[in-house]
Amino acid sequence: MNVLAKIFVTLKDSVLDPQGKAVTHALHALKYGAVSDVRIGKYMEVTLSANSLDDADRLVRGMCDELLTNPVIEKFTFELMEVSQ
Amino acid sequence: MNVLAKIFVTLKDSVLDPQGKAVTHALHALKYGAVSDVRIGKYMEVTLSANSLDDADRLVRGMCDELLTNPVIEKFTFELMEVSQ
Amino acid sequence: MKTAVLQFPGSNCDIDALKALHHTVDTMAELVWHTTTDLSSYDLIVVPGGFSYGDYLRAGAIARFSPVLKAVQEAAARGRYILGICNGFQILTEAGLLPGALRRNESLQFRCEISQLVVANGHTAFTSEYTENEIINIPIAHGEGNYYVDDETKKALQERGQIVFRYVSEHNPNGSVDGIAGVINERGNVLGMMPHPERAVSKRLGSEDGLRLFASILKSWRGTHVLH
Amino acid sequence: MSYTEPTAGEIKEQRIYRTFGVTDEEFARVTELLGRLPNYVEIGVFSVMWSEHCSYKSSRRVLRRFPTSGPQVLQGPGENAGIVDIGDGQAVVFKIESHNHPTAIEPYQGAATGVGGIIRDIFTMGARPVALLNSLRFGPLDDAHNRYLFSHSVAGIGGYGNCIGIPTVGGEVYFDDSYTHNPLVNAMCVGIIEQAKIARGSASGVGNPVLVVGAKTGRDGIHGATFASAQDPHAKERSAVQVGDPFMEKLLLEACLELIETGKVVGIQDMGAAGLTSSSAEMASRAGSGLTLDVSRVPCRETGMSPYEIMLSESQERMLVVMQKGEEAIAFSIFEKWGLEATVIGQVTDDGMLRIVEGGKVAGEMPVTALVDEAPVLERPSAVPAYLSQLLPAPTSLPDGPSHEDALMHLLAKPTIASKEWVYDQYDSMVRTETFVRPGSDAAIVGVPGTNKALGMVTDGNGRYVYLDPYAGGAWAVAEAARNLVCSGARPLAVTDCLNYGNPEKPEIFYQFERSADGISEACLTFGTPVISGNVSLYNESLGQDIYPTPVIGMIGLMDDAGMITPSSFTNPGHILYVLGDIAAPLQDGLGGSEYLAEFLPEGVLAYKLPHLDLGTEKAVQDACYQLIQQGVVNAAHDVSDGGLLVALAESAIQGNIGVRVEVPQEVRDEALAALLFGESPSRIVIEVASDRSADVERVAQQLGIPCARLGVVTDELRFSVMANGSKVVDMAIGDLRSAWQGAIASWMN
Ligand SMILES: Nc1ncnc2c1ncn2[C@@H]1O[C@H](COP(=O)(O)OP(=O)(O)O)[C@@H](O)[C@H]1O
Ligand SMILES: [Mg+2]
Repeated sequence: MNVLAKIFVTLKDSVLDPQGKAVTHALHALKYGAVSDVRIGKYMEVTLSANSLDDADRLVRGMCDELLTNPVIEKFTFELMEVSQ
Repeated sequence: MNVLAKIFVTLKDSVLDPQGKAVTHALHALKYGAVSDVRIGKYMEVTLSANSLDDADRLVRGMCDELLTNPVIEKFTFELMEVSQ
Repeated sequence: MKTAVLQFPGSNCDIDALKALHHTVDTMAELVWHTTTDLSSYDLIVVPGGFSYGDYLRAGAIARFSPVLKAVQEAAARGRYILGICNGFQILTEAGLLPGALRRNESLQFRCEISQLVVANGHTAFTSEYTENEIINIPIAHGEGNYYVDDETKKALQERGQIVFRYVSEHNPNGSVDGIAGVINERGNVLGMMPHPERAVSKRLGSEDGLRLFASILKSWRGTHVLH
Repeated sequence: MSYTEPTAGEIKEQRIYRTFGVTDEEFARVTELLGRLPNYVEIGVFSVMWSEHCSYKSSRRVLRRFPTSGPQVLQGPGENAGIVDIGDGQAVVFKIESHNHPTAIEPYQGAATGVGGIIRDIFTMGARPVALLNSLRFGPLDDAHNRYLFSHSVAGIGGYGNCIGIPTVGGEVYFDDSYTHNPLVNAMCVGIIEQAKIARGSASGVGNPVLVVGAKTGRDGIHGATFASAQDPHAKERSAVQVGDPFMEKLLLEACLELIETGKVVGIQDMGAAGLTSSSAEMASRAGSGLTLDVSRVPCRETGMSPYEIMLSESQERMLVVMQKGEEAIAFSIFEKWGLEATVIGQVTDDGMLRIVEGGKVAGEMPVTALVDEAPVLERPSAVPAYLSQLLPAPTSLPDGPSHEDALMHLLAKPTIASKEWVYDQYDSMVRTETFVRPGSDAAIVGVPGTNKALGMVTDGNGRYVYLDPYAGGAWAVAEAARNLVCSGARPLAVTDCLNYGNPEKPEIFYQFERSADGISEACLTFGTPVISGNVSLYNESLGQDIYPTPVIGMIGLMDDAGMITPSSFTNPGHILYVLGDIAAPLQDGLGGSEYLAEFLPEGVLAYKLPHLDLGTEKAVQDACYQLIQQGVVNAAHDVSDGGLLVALAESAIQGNIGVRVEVPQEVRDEALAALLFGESPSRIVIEVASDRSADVERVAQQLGIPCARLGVVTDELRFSVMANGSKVVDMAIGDLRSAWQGAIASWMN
């Protein structure tokens, strides 16, 4: 089966996010004073073939741990969905 | 109410994604030959206060158009959810 | 000719631009802080290189909301000369003063080297001292200089001579569409370029080819102003 | 606020202090100095102040041996950075620092924050940072993890320096298995200052306000300083890695320089390792004063931070400033202009105590002298490693060695020797428009604004050499740094050093440390280049395996006339090539320590003795080169180092895009030719001179009593040709050499 994984990577909460900070300031300077916090991370769409969603789960978790993120400063979540073709 | 907006920004399909290509290669070089495609974008979590989800929708769309994305090369989607506190 | 070199938080080629101007065209040039709202007394406005606001989010994205950008818009509308270098080019595209966008370099790496450029249009206010198709050496130093425009816009730019500089074809350092290194607006008074002419103003720095860009601007300005 | 911390009694009973790396004896000593049991904040503060990282407890005795004074020295070791006179009321400020352990676990941020930290050391002195250099060591590139560490470190170094707008102008990169689990990232920063405006890290004047300026404090890197010295690699990981914010630092840099310029600053110090704790204790110690700090006033990024966390946080891009009383408003307005915070958190006292209060409540109280002066100084046992006595005289060739052409091609394509373009093209080396010689030559040259002077700068070190002969290896690093400066036309001024070693608790490692420091000292005396600043990084080991002892020397030289800059690339066809120094030295020294052995006899490279270094000869060779350059005789100069004579000639020919035709000027047995061509005996410099200047070369060499040999000519034919004993031993196209050399690192990385 073909699976699309949507992976969301963010810095751990305790880690400084300079981009998020700069964007928060910028939004305040525009007219978005209602914003209290911005965290900026990475969004990845990975298409892969797998035997099952469980199998895909294992693969995606593996690639996040090994390559796509660094657990020292980042954390991740992901969603899987079957796609055609 | 307090709203968390999860915003996903990706390059338009017509715009090349060299980072996605590089990550695909790297995954293949590990043991992830099952991966056929990777697209890399940005993931932002914006916390804001709004009168309603509709209000939040309007605000978030506004900040994406104005600042958070560049329509010449990027597109975005977002999800909203009410959060406590 | 009176010149403003804008300073945003995070600009870092501002002083270099100022030095180059003093050295090349020896005119009145000064630094102007990003909170300024009136640029009406300046004939040339240089938006210098650097990392305004850390280049966070996208290069130039946050700086375009600085108060001074409104004044830049007004100056552009009045036909004053505006030169965006590197981060300045990124800011001008983000602000919509120039078409297109600058993406991350195709190599995904920052690239600093002396690059060879072809002067694709030698008849602008910024390039009249070059010969068309001349090859010049101007340094680049950027991580997001990969110019993008869609095909339709590219054709229009080509037809109207708005593509001013290209990297020599075998040495496109960043993956830019059509090797584009610098573009000008339709009216011909706003130029944006990734390479740094202010770094090519003496033999010691490895090239003097940037001198004539500043000289061109001065000459154009003289042509439209009565000399005392 | 609520946080539960162990009580003083629990800390003692459960020996909680041990988790901070404090030994039982040290704990007893703390108790004695306080006259009571320390509470949690206090033991935390002591643990970092007494850590290897802050107290230099293993290394302090050894560092005292360095020569640190000279007429040019305005500030030696002990401040944030050293300062050297360059005339006309100006001075150069510089220092090098390691960021090895953070880099091993998060290479981009680890390397980036290393650069950020060293930049702060320079501008705290009031100096404008004008250049960055770096010295890197990684495992071989055929391993994916090594490539990951290497590429991300380089990106991090560039990411920080490029953003803040300080050119990265030089450095070095070595690849060796020894660094596979323990890469080294050393960063050096150079600044220029007017002597009248030097600021210092001293907290004097009772009642003067103490301010925290810059970034907010978060829970980053708590105990980073402690864990940097931990033996267990997992313990190293426990300290959270900090994320750098170069944009914030750019603003901080401009704001601090503007503030110092007002003359209202009493003292200023960056918050590096051990953050508020070490900056406050050191500033008070230098002034012999005390400080009272209210941690509840420190602007925090996270909620609910305890005094312990605030004192130990290593959040980046912060400074501690003591202002003249009543002048705080100046700081507020300057920092506001730059969009930064400046907050008064306490004041200077005269009771010699570092007193930490939280609102009305005293959270900790310790004598400054106990924290700083009473820090343990260890007398580590030292023992000559057994391997040293087993080293054999080095061979002059290998039984089934490669042809000389093959050897040259292989060496040029070795990542350690190959062009480092892949690295330095990722660094903005030109911003500030004062970089007259960019990376790629022997030394970088950076102009002194507003004068005709220029500064030469290099980093140098070779861990394998030091392993094979700690004393000579240490001296060698200094000699090579000086030689690189001299080849570029600069006169060596002073040294900063970064001493990277394995576990000092092993007597053999401590011996390497001690002996190489002695070698450095002697060489510094020879070249008249005192040590004015530096940094020590110990416990560079992983899985029981120590790195090569790797002292890295950063050296600054002065050029009174930037017009005297000499390239390392050959320039003119028809010009003559000479070797200053004994071209035939490798016939005695053999191939010991060389890249040639590392490539063609990898299992034997640690079995043979290092070539002989004679500092007197080295100095004479350098003096000859320097004099000839000053007399306008030399068109190009390049020292013979990694890879030996042929590699040096090839590098200069490739970079000049020009041919050479040389002939070995004496009869050499065929079995010894490899040594002559590829041996790494020191004290040799290749120079290019116009044919009518030959007599000058011979005269100066004779005056200084050094050998000099005429080697051949530069040609306009793009070939590299070498004759020996009447026959051609190498004849290759420059283009082929170039592709081997230039593309080697890229071919691994892309
Ligand atoms: N990490 C680095 N960063 C910047 N420049 C570097 C780096 N590594 C090497 N270089 C530059 O490449 C050139 C060659 O370096 P190297 O082979 O170490 O020189 P040498 O053998 O003369 O000491 C030098 O100009 C050096 O500054
Ligand atoms: Mg050299």
